[in-house]
Amino acid sequence: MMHRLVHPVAAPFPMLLIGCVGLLLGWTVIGLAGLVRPRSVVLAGRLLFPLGALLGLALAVLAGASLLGGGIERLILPIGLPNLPMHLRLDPLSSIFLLLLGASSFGISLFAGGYFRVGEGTAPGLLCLQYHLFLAAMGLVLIADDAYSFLVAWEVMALASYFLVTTQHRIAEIRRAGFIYLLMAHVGAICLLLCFGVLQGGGWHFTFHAMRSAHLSLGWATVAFALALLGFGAKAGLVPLHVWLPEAHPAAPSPVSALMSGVMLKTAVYGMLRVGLDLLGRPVWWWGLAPLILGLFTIVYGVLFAAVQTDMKRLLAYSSVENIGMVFTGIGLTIVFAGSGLKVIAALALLATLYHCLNHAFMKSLLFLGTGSVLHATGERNLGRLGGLIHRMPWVAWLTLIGTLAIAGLPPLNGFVSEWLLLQSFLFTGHLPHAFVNLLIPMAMALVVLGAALAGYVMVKFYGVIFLGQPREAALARAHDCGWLERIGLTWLALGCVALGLFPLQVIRALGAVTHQLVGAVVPQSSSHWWLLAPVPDRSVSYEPLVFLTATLAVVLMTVLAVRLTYRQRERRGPAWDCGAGNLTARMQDTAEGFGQPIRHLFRPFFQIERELPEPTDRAPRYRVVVRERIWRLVYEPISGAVEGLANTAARLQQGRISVYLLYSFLTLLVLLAVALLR
Amino acid sequence: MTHLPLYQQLLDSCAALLLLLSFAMLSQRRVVALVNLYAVQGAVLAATTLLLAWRTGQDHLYVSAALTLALKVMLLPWLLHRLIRRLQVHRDTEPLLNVSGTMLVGLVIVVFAFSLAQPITRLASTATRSAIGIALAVVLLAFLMMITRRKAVSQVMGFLSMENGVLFGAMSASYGMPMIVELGMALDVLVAVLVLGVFFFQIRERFDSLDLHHLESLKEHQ
Amino acid sequence: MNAIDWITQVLEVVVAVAAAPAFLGWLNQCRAWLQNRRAPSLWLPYRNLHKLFHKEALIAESASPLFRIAPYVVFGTMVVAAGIIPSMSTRLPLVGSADAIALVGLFAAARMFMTLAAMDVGTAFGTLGARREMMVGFLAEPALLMVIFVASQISSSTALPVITDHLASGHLGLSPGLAFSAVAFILVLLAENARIPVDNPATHLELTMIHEAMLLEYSARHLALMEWAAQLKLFNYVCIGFALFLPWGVARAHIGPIGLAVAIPALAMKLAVAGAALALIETVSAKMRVMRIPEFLATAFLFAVLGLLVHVLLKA
Amino acid sequence: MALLLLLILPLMGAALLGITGAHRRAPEVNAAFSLGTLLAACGLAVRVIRHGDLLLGREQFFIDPFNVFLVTLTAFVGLTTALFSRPYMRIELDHGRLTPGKLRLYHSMYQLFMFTMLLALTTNNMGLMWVAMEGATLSTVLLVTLYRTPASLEAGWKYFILCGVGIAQALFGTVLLYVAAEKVLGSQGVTALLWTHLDAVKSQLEPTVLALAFVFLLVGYGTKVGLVPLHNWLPDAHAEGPTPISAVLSGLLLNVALYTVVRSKVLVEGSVHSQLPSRLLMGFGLVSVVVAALLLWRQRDIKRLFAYSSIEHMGIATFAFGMGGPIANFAALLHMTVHSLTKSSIFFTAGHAAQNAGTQAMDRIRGLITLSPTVGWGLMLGSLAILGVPPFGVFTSEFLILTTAMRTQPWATPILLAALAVAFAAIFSKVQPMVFGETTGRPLPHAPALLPVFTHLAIVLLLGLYIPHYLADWYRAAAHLIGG
Repeated sequence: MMHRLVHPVAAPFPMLLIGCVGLLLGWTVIGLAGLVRPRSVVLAGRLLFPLGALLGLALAVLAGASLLGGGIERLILPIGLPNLPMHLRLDPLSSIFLLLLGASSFGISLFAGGYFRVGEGTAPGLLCLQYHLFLAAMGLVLIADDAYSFLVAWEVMALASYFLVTTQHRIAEIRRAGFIYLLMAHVGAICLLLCFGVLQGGGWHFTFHAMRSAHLSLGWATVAFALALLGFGAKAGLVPLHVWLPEAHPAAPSPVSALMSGVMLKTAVYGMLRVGLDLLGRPVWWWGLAPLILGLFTIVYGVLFAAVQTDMKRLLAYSSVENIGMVFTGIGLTIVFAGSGLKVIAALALLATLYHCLNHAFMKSLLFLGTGSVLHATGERNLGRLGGLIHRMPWVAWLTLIGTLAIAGLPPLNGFVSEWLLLQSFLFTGHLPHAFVNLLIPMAMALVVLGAALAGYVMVKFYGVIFLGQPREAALARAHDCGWLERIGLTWLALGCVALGLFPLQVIRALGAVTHQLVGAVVPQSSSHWWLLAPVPDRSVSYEPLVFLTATLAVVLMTVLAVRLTYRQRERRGPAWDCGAGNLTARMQDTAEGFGQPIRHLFRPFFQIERELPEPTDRAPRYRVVVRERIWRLVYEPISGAVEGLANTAARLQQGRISVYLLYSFLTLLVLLAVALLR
Repeated sequence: MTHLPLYQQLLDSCAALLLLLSFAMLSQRRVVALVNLYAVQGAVLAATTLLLAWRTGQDHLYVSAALTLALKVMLLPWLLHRLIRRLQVHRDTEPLLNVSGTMLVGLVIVVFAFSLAQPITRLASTATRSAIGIALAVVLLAFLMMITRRKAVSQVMGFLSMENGVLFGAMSASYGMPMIVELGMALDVLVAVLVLGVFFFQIRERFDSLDLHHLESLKEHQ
Repeated sequence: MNAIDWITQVLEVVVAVAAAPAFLGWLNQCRAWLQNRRAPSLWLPYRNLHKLFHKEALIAESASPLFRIAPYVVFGTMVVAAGIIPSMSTRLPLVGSADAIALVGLFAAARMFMTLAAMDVGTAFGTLGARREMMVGFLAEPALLMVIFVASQISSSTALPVITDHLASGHLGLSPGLAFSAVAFILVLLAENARIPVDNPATHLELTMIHEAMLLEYSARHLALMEWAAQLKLFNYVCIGFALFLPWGVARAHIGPIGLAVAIPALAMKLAVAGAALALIETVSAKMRVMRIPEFLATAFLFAVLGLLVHVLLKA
Repeated sequence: MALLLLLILPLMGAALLGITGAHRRAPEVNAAFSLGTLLAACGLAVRVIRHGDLLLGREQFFIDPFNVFLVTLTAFVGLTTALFSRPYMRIELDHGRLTPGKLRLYHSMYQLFMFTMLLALTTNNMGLMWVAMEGATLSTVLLVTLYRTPASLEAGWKYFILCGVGIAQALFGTVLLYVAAEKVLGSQGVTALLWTHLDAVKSQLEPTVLALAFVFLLVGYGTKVGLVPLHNWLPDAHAEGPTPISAVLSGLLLNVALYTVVRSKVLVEGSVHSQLPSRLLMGFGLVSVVVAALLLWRQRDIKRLFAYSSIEHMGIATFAFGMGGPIANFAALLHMTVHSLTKSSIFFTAGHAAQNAGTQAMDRIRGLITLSPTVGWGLMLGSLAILGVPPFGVFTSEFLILTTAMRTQPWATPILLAALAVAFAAIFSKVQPMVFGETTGRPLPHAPALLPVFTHLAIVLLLGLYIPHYLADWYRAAAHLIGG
């Protein structure tokens, strides 16, 4: 079958792009409409959010059309700087991320329509504005084609999400989270500003088009790449720049956490791809080592911290860190391959990266929304006070299970596909002409699989402690399932996970345009079997989730039938076995801390652990363990200490005595006069 | 030096006198004496202006001289004396740097000012151009005085003396400034002194003294 | 794909499902002999299963549907896994749908369902077992993958039949990389199948058990399915070992009755030897403390990584 | 005519309010005069845009795009501040911090201050400019001490002495300029201080003298701009005076002072033919940005905090003027505009916030957004805007400045950016708890006039997204005048 690739030729009329801009404007208008009656839940929740969701769907459709068309559309709007009007561009890379934004925001917005209610800090109407501005800004980031528009959109995105994070600003912890978040976002944006400044390469044009054609020396190009890695890494949550992430995600309302984790982090990935593979032209292979190594470290770091968390949203946040690690590992591999001239394999690695982005958008949004429903139903984020919710909230529980299995990387769901692709691209590194990398790769691969396996551990902990077992608190008996809008949203995302898992081939075909754009190659497809996913033709490797699932389902059904038909036995309900000890209580179940224990034990150097152990004679023994990140002490505290020290030094300048101030003026005058005289 | 015409010698000696007065103000600790020295400085300035007016025949210099005389020799000293009497400040406390030290620094400053004035002197076409260095020195010495004083009143004297220096500079380098500017300057100085008067009373009312160490609470260094 | 391939496929699955209990029986027999005990019958596992299927099922009040689905899913995945592993032939229609990575994923899925089911009832033992099982899993799975990767690097494919084909083609001695990974594989096999020294299948002592703790709430047909699935898993692992390290005898390119005629006895032979070897290992080693298990598995993992490194080094 | 109105109106206002300033309706009169001034300024701006530069009043007044834009800005902020001060000063009166007599002084001096600023901007005579600048100090110094608290007296004293000394240096610089100019323009000294004439002959002026003159002018006017290390009066005066005065000091006086520095620079640069003026400006700018950013870290008083932020932003603008070139000058002008608008609106909200809490100590101002959402949002958005977060216009100018710096002064860019990051952390960590959280304050007796705040912020927002053509042309023309 021919893959439908059109070579990048500017379309005469940017119809799809105008459509996208219109939809982004539509989001803005919807947001502003929320201000008409800011306190009305009905207006925001029942009308505006679902409307926004529909726009999201429309955006996904447009983006999908653009992706299949494979063309490039450009548009210049007469706003922005006087010398630099707003350049917009819709190409396959933008399209795939717009698709991601539109499709996942459809589910999230629907959910949000049912989620937000009065009395939770910010008024619904204002939330509606912030939320839709956030969406529109993310969209604009993806289609911006000059540095100024990009940065404006980038920071509006940060700002809107900051306000969303601090919805419940009365809680000091949340304020702190918001502050760290915005600070990191700003520092990241500063890096990006520098990066674009380097990228323009002296031509002094800040359109991306000019940057593509700028000729940078290797040194400057490397600087630009490093700055991009810093700037986008800070947004994506690459260790050690991830510190805002586990603070901000739990602080935000769940639909916002879902958007931030599922979509916003991907805009950083988009930026990294845009700069690393598009604006910088053909990358140098050893650039890839930085994202590769950082990504690997991030995987392990994120998943380990996820494993020891006791707050369900923090756990998911660290899991996002891990997944971002996966994505950056993929980016690193792509660059290593592309820089070494191995285009097809680079395309494979890029495919894995993009696929993982798509997957993560769906599954992490699903999980965050699931925790949102749990939070609403129980008011509890602490894993130690949850449990047994599968009985009370079957919709949430079963839909979340899909997300859990998907993110644990189990076939036939979507998480597995991208991990599979990533591992496949690792296995190709034998081709690389660099001995050092060839040695690095086995270790890298080991870390990736270790991370993937640990993710399974984390997810069992997450799901098991929240939904399974017996409720750990009496109050959980009053928990209720989520409303219909929320159900639709969750179902949409779960369906996305399943579809991405079952039809990888179709997705990969659609992604062909992107890989062609970025690395100049597409992963060839088997032409005989539409259901066969074979990444490279000269290797007989394949994966067919549909067949695979069918086989498994068939076997399971046959087993069920066989058992039912052959052994028609009664069954009885009874209390769980108590080992004869009597009075088992729900609190005797293993806890989240317990689940963290082996990890804490095994990977002690990663953690900074504070433990409070009970004495043997305690009447009310209490066990408490707090796990902190060493990163704070190793990186951030020295920085803030240094600034503090400098500030104190600067403060010595100002002692309050006017004589001293006059002396400053005097000396300044004398020194400058001398300078002027001697010049 | 001996070939110089009389008026030139007179001007030079006026300039020297000004410098001397500056040093005197720098070392003087009694506030009343400071005001008197200031008045003398004004008088010398007025004399110089008059001399220049007579020599160059520029009418506006007569006006300027009259203005200086009225303002700096009569009005301001009178106002200041009144203030000092009402506020009962007579002596400054020990300056921050002792007198000999201050003088030494002043000497260095004079040398610096003279070397600085070289290019200006070369440029100026006036008869008094050699005095520019002195004007600069007067300004800088007044600056030094402000730095080393602890009483609000003496600081103000430094400020006024500095203004004199600038005016002398203008005289010696270019026979004064355009009239409109000079009028504006005079108005400003007058208003400044009035405002300062208000200030002194406010400060005294609040702190019972005009010592500047009361005014050191707004600062960054704790 | 012709009919014979399909027949082989079905045959392989059926043989695996049928022979798995027997293999466990054989292993237990060997162990008993080595320990100077009277050996139980080879068919004891079958009788056990039969007995369990006929009992009345007792389900905890706090159990959710997940608890009841899990045994079927676990059993089903193990059966599918048996269909993927080329134990008799390398020309299986189903193997195209899943390679070795998917196989590991399949095992992971089974483990996930098992642990979730164990947590479902909400007793201390269930969750304890689940946690320990996952602890084993997160180290064993990567180790297994790394083992597979060594082989797949040699044969440039992650599809098991291709690997087996390549390794069995004979122009290759046992490479050093493969030797390392063989050691790793045996360690993983012991851990994954709850054998001594990692777990003791014969005891229900709470403090040390892993696998049994998870099954504590199961009874009757559900327990039977779980047990059977465990036996299948052991069988599958052994077969993976054959595919990677002892590929000889598997019916390859010239599939037909002759190939199969060789392959089936060869498999039986290999199984007999493997059972005896496992029994020997279990007899000579002692059960280790739970917290030592990660070290044990980390060793396995490191061996596997070393194997890969050695392979890359020697190749380069 | 428009010019006459522009200058006469505030002067008349000062006189009238000097008599009736304590009247109940005095705030409205104040605003009305400001409105008149603004209209006159607009008229002037329209004329300049249509017909080009104007020389008026025997060449004593010169209007070109550079200063007419500042004139308009000054008149505009003058009006909005007058509007703001209407309820603000009433509340102060209610709280007993002011007496009617002081209010009279305030209103009268406010108009006088506007007059001096407009005079400094429109005059063609460097000497007159100096007079006006000194007048600006004199007219505000008593306003800084309006509350007569010890701290305000101290602040006023420092303001007076430091700026007075500074301005004396500027006078010496002006004298030197005159000396040099007289040589070229002839001894009929009437024209020798006129900027237009100086500009015409600047390349013939003696370089060394001009360099010395520039040093004096820079130190002199730079003191008023608040360049480190000459800045020490600034935080004190901003923090201790009444808020409307802080707003106009920060939003207007600093601009005008910078304007005078830039005018001087244009002359000197034309003569010196060296990098000296540029380097000095850049050096001062950079030092100001860095030191101010660091000192922001230690602030406890809300108005003091934003005073340091003003130093920082003046540093940025100075740095940009130092770099020169069409883009940097354009950006610097834009920066002056947006800083002026944003900072005054921040002071408006900060003033009300302090009234809400009854103190200027930041750790006692909490939960503004709950108590008075408009004040809270105004402060939050204003702070974000001043911190250079898009889509506000401050980002636009900073973007242009930083990108230019990357090209011409790559060494300075990391320093600037680091300082901006530090400033961000410092200001935002202090603003956020004030805006968010549980409230401790009490509501205000008079509804705050927040129209000025949001008008300013809306303009700043607009400038961040879209700079209208005529405005851009205007800036370009001004930038060209400065030497683009």
